[in-house]
Amino acid sequence: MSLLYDILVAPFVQMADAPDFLAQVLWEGFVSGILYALIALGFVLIFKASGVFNFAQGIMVVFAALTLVGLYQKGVPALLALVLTIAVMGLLALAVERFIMRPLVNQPHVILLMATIGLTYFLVGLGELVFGGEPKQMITTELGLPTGSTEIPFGERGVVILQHIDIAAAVIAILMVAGLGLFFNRTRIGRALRAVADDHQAALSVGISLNQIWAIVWFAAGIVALATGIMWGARSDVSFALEIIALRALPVLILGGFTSVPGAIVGGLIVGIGEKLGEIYWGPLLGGGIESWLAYMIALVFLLFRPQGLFGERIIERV
Amino acid sequence: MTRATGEIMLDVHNVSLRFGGVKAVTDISFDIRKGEIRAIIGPNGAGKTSMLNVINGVYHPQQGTITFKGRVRKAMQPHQAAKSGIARTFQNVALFKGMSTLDNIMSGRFLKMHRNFFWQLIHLGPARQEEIAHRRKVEEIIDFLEIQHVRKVPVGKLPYGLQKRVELGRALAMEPELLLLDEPMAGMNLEEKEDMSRFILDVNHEFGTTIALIEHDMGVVMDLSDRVVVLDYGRKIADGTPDEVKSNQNVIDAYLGVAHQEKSR
Amino acid sequence: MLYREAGQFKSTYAADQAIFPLRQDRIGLFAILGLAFIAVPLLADDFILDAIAIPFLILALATIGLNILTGYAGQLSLGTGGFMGAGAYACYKLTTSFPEANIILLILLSGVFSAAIGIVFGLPSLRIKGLYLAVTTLAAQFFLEWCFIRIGWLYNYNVSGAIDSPERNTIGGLVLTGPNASSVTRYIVVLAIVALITLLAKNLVRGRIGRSWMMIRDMDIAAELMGVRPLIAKLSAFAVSSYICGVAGAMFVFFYLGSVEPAAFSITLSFQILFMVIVGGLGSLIGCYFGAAFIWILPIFLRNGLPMIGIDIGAENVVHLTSMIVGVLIILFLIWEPHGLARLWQIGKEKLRVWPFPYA
Amino acid sequence: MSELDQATENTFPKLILHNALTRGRRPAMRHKDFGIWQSWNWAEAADFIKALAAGLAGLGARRDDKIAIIGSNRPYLYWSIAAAQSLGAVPVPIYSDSVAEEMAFVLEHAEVRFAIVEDQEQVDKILSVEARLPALAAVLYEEKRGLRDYDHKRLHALGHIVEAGRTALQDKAAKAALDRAIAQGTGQDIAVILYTSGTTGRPKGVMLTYDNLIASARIGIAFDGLSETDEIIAYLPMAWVGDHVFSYAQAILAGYCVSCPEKAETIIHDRREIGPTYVFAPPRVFENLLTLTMVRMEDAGRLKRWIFAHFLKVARRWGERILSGEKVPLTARLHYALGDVLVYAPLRNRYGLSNIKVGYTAGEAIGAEIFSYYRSIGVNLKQLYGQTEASVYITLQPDGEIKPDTVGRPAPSVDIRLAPSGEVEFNGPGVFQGYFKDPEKTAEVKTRDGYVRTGDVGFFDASGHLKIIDRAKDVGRLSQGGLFPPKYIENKLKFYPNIKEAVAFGDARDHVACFINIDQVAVGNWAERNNVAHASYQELAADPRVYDMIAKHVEEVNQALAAEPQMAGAQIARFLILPKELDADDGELTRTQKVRRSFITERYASLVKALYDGSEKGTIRTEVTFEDGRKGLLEGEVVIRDVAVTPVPRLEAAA
Repeated sequence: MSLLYDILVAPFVQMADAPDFLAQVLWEGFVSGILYALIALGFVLIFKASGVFNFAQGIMVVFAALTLVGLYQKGVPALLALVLTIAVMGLLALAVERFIMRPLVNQPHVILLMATIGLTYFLVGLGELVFGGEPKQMITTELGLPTGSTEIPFGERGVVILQHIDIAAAVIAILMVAGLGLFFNRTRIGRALRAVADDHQAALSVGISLNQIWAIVWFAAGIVALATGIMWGARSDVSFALEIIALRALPVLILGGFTSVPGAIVGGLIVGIGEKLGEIYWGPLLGGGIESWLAYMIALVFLLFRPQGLFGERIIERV
Repeated sequence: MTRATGEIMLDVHNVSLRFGGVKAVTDISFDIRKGEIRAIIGPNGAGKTSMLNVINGVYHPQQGTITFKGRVRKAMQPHQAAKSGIARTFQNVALFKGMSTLDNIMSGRFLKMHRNFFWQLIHLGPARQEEIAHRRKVEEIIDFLEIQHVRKVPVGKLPYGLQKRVELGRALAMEPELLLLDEPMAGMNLEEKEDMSRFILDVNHEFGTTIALIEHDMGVVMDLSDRVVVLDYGRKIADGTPDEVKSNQNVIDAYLGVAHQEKSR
Repeated sequence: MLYREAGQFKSTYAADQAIFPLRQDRIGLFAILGLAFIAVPLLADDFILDAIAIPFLILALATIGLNILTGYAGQLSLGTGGFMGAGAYACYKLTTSFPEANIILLILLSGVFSAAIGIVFGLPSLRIKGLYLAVTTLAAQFFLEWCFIRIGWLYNYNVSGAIDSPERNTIGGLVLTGPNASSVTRYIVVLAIVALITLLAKNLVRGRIGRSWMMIRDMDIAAELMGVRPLIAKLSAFAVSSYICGVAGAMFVFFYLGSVEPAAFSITLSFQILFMVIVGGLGSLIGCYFGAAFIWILPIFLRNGLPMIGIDIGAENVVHLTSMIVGVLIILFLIWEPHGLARLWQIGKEKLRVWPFPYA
Repeated sequence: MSELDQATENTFPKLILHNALTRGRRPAMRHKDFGIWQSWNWAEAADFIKALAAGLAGLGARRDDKIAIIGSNRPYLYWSIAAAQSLGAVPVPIYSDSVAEEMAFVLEHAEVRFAIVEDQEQVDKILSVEARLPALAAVLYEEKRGLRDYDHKRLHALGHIVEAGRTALQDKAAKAALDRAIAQGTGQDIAVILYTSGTTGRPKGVMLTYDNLIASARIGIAFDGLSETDEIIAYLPMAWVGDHVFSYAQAILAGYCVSCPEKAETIIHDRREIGPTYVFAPPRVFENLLTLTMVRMEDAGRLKRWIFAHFLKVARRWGERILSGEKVPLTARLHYALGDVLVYAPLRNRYGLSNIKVGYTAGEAIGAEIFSYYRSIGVNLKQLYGQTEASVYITLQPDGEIKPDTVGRPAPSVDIRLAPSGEVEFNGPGVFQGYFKDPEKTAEVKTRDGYVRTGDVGFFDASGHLKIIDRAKDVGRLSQGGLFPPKYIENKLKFYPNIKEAVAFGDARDHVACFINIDQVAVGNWAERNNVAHASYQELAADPRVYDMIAKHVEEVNQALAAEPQMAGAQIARFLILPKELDADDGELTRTQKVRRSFITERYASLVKALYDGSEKGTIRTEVTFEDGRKGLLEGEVVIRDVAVTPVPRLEAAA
């Protein structure tokens, strides 16, 4: 009985007791949700345009952040390092298109997935070889990102602490999503990208080759990865431990569907907030650390009822 | 021939099927008699394949009943349909691409094999005898369909016409009472069509299997079948012997329209 | 060329359906078995046995486990490490609870626990397909990993959080596990178990059950219409696969590492096994051995080989470089032969059969 | 094992019963059916034969009835022969691919009372001419498929009759009657009537006695040391004397196992599975195999082609000498051994000839190069010269005396003489009794002193080997008096894989000219590699580049002809490539795929005329039969090409 109480009642009592703390938890869940959404966005971009489940998205995040910090540590000015990192991600996109996508076009999903896992190995080795494996500080201030925090009074006595970098992250994430939205809806290339998701032939008729499209989406995913990397890096350290974050973002995809941008955002928020709530209020019951799988369980249960994801279309099987 | 007057094996009664707002099949009734070859024809999108899918439990109709061998059923799973003696082939060959001809047909014996997991593990004694007994059955089908020379070839490597034949073999391996053929001659050349027609007739003759087939080629349908039901836009517009159907005005209208469209394509 | 088939005819189905219908293959098999059971123990030193042969065999077994699920039944899984861990912890609990019991029996029994867990995590496969399923299997991976860390009961509340293999002897006082077990003994036991399970797995995949897996894999609707029940087919594949993975995991601890922390069964291991399956070839048992050899031995070779050919860049950098090279090789491999080494083997064999002609 | 009593075991039924007693458990026949080699031992075979004989007796079969056997090589059909013989009836195997009309002639002429056939196809053919067969009492079929709804008054499933027979045999009296019938047979009885397809005119029924066949079979068994451990694969028509002797008479006498392939399409595969020790095939089979080899090797990689070419050269140099047991240098032996590992043994394996003890080619002359090729890669291929009228054996090549251009020495106990015209005549134990119901024809062929005219022209060379030049009626003279042996020339041409068939003209003309049929597979492959676009056989045949290629082959043949004193005058001056393939369905080839020369000359008269009037093109207009049986009209122009003739070297006075 007391177990049921612990599960079903106590956490809510706790929430009601300290609403400011709840608000704090929700805010933090919101921020990490946004970052999950960004990682998921990287997946969705690539999956939509090429059907590749890019397992390397997580490592691209790390790799981008590492390159940025590593270059800075080698004496490159911060903004130049940022530009150079963008260039590196561009090169990576071109290389991926030329050496992975092109030769493996039309292979089954699992083969392409394996290839991106191979890419993961490669990037891990390369990153560590060039920049070393030890954790690094993100160059937050040098990039002109805000630090510090603001305390907002909440309720009668409580306060909620908002880290400025978190606010910045939220803003940048929103800007990026909006930018991508504009790009997809308003530009010729963007429309071609959307076409390619539906029908490869249609895309070709727009006059852009599939190869170009792949390079572009990988580059876009690289930029998203860089932004994600900067944000996560600013919140913790830059190291390959961050990779696990990307795995943590996968349930977001299950929730949102592999091809849905809004799904990625909503899914990210659900996972981010749900995870934080679960960890804080229910975690202790299980000995902690449940955020490593909680999101998966949520997603799994969810999938059982809606196999096509939050925003996916219902599949009618034709025989 | 008197086959069309046999007892009723399958009775479709007032069946309607919708996908969301799309009506695939509307209020259709017809029956299939034991031992006959029954054709379901109609222009593209007439709901023929949906009809087959309803019969073998892939789709569950919102309305109507299906009586098979005297037992009324509403919703049934495909594997239950298989168990009750219904087999089928597909419009676009649905073979198991990773397997050989032999294994594909062998897979049709699935329901007839019963040795449990542990016998399977050691693959000796009863499990092996069972495998051998069924291999023999499968070889008889291979012989019947004259595909000995491709026995051990992976089906993916076979030409289309042979793949269709293997698929028929796989369905035959189930020793079905009712065999549903979804466009068995689609995409075949004249010679292959003739071969396939002969096989279908032989199946009907030699094994006494009741057959329901969907086909586009009117000539083939008229030659093969005992009775024909005609669908158009999900509704039944005619039902009867080939001659009756041929002279039915509704059918002529529906088909003339189609013929025009097909020509202009 | 080597295959001279003329005169090898079959007058019974049993002979025709034998695993190795060709005489040359049977000779080759006996040669390999002889080599593995006699020559290797006599000639190989402890390094080769401990660092190469034993882990290679165990990983090959795990690869067979995953291949049954992914290659034969078409259900992609990224949770292999977790299932292996389940077997390992089950075995640890069994052997500490029943210290007198035969350790080999316990190892074979521990697979039953991982099979049960596999069935539970296989349930979603009924509604979820393809990559979605792959992602959900990560749930199993992370959940199990969490259990290994957080549930003290599993490791008997050991302070270190690790499990180790206690000393056990079974056959006439021969020490089979623990620090005092000789490499040769452990090697022979592992080899025997792996060979046996390979044979049983082969029997399964060539029979009714194996066929039902492949039917589901190749065309699930058609399979259902032939009477296959997806529930049973998929769950049986999950069960058999997890059983084999569990046994492999138990052996991983008891015959290879001796003592492990939960991190040993992390997602990295899952990926490693998946690589072995892909490189070896989906849906091929012999490919599992090829894949395991390639993925396991290549890095060892690189680690020891790179400094030898003059690329001396420090021990740590060698690890990084190895990671890069493995990554590149995998991609190259996928481009070159996406059907894996088993396909190459098959092509090579076919070439030898039709030699000197280019095709039959 | 008890010794065979040659005096009493003088019919095949008796010999089979003897086999059932002495080697009852050894395999007698196999048939690849339902995916595996179904096997029957001698005891089972004897059992089936007795049951069928009793069944046939039950249907009213009597002594001297003629029983037609029609179908592919199948154990039960061979046993049907024996069953018929058990009753003292005479089996008449008929070519199963003959059309209804051809079949009707034989059935009618032989006054067949029973027919045992394979399937619906044969039943249909018989029923379609039923009206002309008043003697026909019953037709037995094996495959019931499609026959369910037929009128079964005179139609019986073979299985039912065998069952009926088995039941009947439980009755002692019936069993005794059958035993009596079998015992009644003597060596002088007619064992079989084999209708020869004949290049001209109607088929003739060659009557052979048990003595003929047994004596002849013994010749072969003794000559090559055949025993019960040998393996043979039966795929040539059962109505052909070669198959009858090798797959029936010799198999029963020596007790070896005969295997029947699954289908005609799978013969190469099935042969490889069985790995026969004893092989018999017309040259065409060996030609096709070689063509296939060459075509495939063209597609092989560079290295493989080099290996293949290199070791073929080695084989040409040493192979035959090694096979004949001659002394060769050790280095050559080693070189050849390496080739054996890399090329020859694998090739023999692909051909299914790995276990071959001896192989025979007969029926017509084989190209010397083809013959040498097989010997050089270690296949002990030999030639023999035989005829239906001789129960096969006339001459044989003894080991160590193999020459590609002769057919060997007279077979044991066969005597050969040459008529003044050069025609070969023979006498021996296998000489046939006569043509069934045709004493006139018999008299034409059989001399008063018992010799048989073969109709072939030949001569003995210095070593006593017979060399056949051509059919007596075909060997012509050029208008200047030189010898014109058309087949000899054609065979030289046909050695080239690109040339499938050739028809040479020259009798009473001033030079030789010929029609060529290109090999669609070989030339098609060549065309693909050389980007010669073609939509049809016809286009391919008309392509100037194909003409160039063929012209080169013809020139080479001319060089070879020039090297032989008697043949130098018969070099080919002009040729054309026919726009259609010669086809048995159009009557251009016999059912055994031999050229029907006179028919072709008549049919393509305009082209023959063009060959000799110096024009550069000829016109063709003819009806063709397509694969599906439809007829069509083929017309067009055919280019004629002149070829360089090699100047004849001064002859030595001795020539």
